[in-house]
Amino acid sequence: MRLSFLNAERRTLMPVHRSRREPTVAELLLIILEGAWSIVVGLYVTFINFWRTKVTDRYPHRDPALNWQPRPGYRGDFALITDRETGKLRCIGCQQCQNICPDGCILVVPEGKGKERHPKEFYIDAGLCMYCGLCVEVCPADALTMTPDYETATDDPRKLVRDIDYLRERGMEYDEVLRVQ
Amino acid sequence: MSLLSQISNWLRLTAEGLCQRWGIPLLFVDLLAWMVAVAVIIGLVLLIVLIFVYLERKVSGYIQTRLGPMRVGPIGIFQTAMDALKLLIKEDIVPRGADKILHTLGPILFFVAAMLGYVVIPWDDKAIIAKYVDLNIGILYVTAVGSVGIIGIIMGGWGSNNKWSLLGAIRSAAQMISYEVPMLLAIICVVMQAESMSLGRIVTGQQGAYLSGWYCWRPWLWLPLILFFIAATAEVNRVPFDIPEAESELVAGYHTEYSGMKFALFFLAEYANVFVVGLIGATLFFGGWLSPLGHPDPLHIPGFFWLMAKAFAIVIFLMWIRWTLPRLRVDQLMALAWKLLLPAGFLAIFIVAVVLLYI
Amino acid sequence: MSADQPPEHDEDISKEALPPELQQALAGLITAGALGPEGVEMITTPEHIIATLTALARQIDQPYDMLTDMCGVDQGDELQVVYRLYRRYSAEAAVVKVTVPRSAPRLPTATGLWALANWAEREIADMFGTTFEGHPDPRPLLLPDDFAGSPLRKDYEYPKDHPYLCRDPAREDLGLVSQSASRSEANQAG
Amino acid sequence: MTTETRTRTEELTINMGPQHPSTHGVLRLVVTLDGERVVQVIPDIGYLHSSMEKIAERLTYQQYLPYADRYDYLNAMGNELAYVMAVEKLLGIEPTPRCQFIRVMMAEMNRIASHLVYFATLGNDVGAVSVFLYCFREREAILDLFEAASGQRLLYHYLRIGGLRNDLPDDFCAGLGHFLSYFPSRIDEYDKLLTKNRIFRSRMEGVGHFSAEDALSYGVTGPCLRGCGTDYDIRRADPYCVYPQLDFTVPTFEECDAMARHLVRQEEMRQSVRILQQCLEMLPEGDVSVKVPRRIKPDPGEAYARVESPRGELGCYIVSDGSEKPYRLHWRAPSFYNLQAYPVMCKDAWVADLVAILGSVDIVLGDVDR
Repeated sequence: MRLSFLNAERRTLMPVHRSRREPTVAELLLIILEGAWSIVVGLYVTFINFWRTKVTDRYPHRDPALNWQPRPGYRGDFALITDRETGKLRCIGCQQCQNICPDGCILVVPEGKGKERHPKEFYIDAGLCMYCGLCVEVCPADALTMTPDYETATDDPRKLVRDIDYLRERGMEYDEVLRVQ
Repeated sequence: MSLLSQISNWLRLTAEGLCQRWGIPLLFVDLLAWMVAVAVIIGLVLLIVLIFVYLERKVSGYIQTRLGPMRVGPIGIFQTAMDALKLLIKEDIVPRGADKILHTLGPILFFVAAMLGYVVIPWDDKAIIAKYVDLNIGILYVTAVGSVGIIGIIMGGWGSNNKWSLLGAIRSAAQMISYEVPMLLAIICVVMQAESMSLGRIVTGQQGAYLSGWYCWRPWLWLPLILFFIAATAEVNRVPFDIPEAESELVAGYHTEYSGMKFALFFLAEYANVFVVGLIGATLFFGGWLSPLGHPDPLHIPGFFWLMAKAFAIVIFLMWIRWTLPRLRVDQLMALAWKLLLPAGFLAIFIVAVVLLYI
Repeated sequence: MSADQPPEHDEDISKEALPPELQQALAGLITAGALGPEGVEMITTPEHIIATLTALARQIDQPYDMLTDMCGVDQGDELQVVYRLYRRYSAEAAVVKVTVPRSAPRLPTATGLWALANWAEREIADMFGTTFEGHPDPRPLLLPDDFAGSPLRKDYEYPKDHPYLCRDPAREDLGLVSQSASRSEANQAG
Repeated sequence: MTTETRTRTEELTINMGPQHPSTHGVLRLVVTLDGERVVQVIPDIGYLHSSMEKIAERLTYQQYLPYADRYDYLNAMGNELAYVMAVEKLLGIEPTPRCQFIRVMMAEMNRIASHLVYFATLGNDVGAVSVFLYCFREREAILDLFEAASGQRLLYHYLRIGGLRNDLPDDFCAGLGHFLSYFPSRIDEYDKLLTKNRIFRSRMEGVGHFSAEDALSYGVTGPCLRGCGTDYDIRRADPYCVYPQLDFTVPTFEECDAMARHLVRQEEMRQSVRILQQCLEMLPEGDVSVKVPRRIKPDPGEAYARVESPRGELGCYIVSDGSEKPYRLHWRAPSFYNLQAYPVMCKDAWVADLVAILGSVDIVLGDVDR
């Protein structure tokens, strides 16, 4: 009796069948029993997983506090930090972030000279951004940061362009979080 | 049950009276009664199918350490109903170049064939829809109409004008024809034991103290039991025998090109078939509507409930299997049917015959 | 992007640095050879490339019989193809470089020696416009069939209206926009 | 017989992909079928081509690093490692020992994560859907660790030329230790559920045969090669970082079939756990970065660095012309060459074997097309 579907070839993990010849009736019964046993073992594995703690989250929760919180240092949406004493943006408009950005998604329009220099316009196209964080690392004034906010989906790519007001507001919103880091 | 039969008797008498008064032949009353019963059963089956789909999603979710549907209604119980609704209002697409008639007829035929099986199920003592027709061949009838559905699948697969669909339909045909044989061999064993092809007689033959009379306790019927469930799983295209719609190979098999209502028909009919397998399995081996508490049931729980409970248990076991096992390849599937299950079926018949003759 | 000076390779290297058995096997085939940090490096000509590769692959005692990678480099006037060979599953590399003129980049195929060369050569043909003579299947591999140009050559310019390179119209009217354009725009604005 | 002369069979050409559930991305396979048997398979690639090599020519060395993540997105740390090693070779920089250890840890964690995705997709391909979710559950734990270290979950941009973005956070080692404590038992679970399953074995054994000679000719590396019984692993053959100090074995299986490749990966996960445990014990204190100039301008020359990615030999070849930007950057992509050998493995296969074999080759289309 030939049973090609059983592929009775050698296998180190399961020593039941090693030869390529066709199995005898006794070996065949052994294969069937072993196959049935492997199925029972598989059923047991799924059974214990049935009772395991469920890992999925019911995102988004009605209470935002229950949603998943990223770890410190998470690279999320952008923010410009406002200096507490002066109430002005820390950004000095040096355009280093703009120059290092591999995607070219940052546009800084500075205004003024010397110590007075500050950004008149500050755009980040989050739709192009790949969140590599080079702009934050290069920032000499520690002005540009990334918040833990990961919920940035919108229905229009235009809404993904962050302007200076948006970035300032984000900086205010995440002031405490960013300062702790 | 008595209340139900009283109501039905009263309805019938009223209808007969009305017919006599208006001069309508009495045959019409019978037709009407059957139609009402069919409508009730179809409604019931559709409801149960919805429950099954929900259960499947929950069971699969729990097995995969997910929560499953949770949004619509408490713990998501209305999710399937909403999905069914969504399917009904979706656009019905017929692909370009498709055979429109076959494309439409396929799911209808498949659905009708799936529903026909319910006609002969003994829901309770003497509660069979087709009680006025000769039921000596009930189990034969079930397997016969079960094979009709394949024509619907082939129609759908061919009519879709899609190569994946065609492959799925061909696979399905080959699979159903192959597994019909071992399934019938397994059923023949039970028929030999019960000495009848009537499903009602098969159930009443299993009466005994508590659940001792069920055929699943007779060791010579264990082999047919296993054969029946393997073959029946293959017959309804479930994992590990779901090659006709193997989504990683054939996209979605024969219903690749279906959408909306027609897809819903395929989907519902598949689960209706699974339910038939549960019902027939319970009837053949687990005492059908017989109560495990004794005869008659000391708590007066209707037999309908027991049959449902048994069928649900079987279906949930099939779900458990489905979310555990990989699927077989088409040649392995054929080899399993013809090289292993078929000889095993003959062996089972031989064993049962020997046992019944000499023991 | 301007075509910069090609890196200088073969100023002070000579064939004497190679092991003697290689010198013998490759006599007359290579124009230069050196010992690099990972293994031997050599430069040859298109006529001799197959002979060189065969000699390396068929060496008696320890053949370099594993072609790991093929890579094209635009060297200004010439296109270079780098073959990276290893002694069977070891760390000893042999790097064979061959240059072809930019105007007529033709090379014999190495598919007869290694099956790996098939896709590698098709990729180089896509990207640099080289022709591998005798290649069994010279269709474009990575690029669309109707793509014109050789993208990895230094003088390749993006056709602005090319359908495969179209910009996102939703971003066009923003002023700040995509890719490298923003940098020049920023300079103008600043 | 008139019927026999009239009956005519034809081969069926069918497009598997670019949108097909189990081609693992946008791969198109032009398959010629004779019934259910495969006559010919022609992979058609390029649908995910993203000019990774051309992009490098317009970016500085630091700027290109995030792109290295994106090219084989399941092995981002390994790509970064290859790229960073190549640039460091050009510059002649030697990173600190702590940095080396952390790099090895990251690469090995990414290997586990990548093999988990392999397990998941293979299980899905052969119909065992639950394995998919189990593997992703474990992978999430690794991604959590990556997130703690680098701030991102998939494309990390954690390695830097000459060092790392930052040192490991305080709770990282404890978290990794916890993961390593339960993960081997999870591998046993997959072993029971999938690998030892009779149906799975009959699907995988003897399927996709591919000899060691073919592997040499096609330049197939990684688990596909070790499934042919060849003991070739860059971590052993051409050691980099601190692999010489670590004790691990390179699993090989002789069968040359899909099952052998599968078993290699399963065993590699256990070996990665061993490596990670040793790394946790041996992790030295100290700085993680060395000083590099802000503007990186390597001398003219070239460098080729190769690492063992989960898919095979991953090489990064950089030609420098002395400017801030790479003159030419070339990825030696393991999936690219492994996929080239796929039609050879599909000889005499059934339709269902196509997906099983493709799963066992474990390609990433970002790696194939670059």
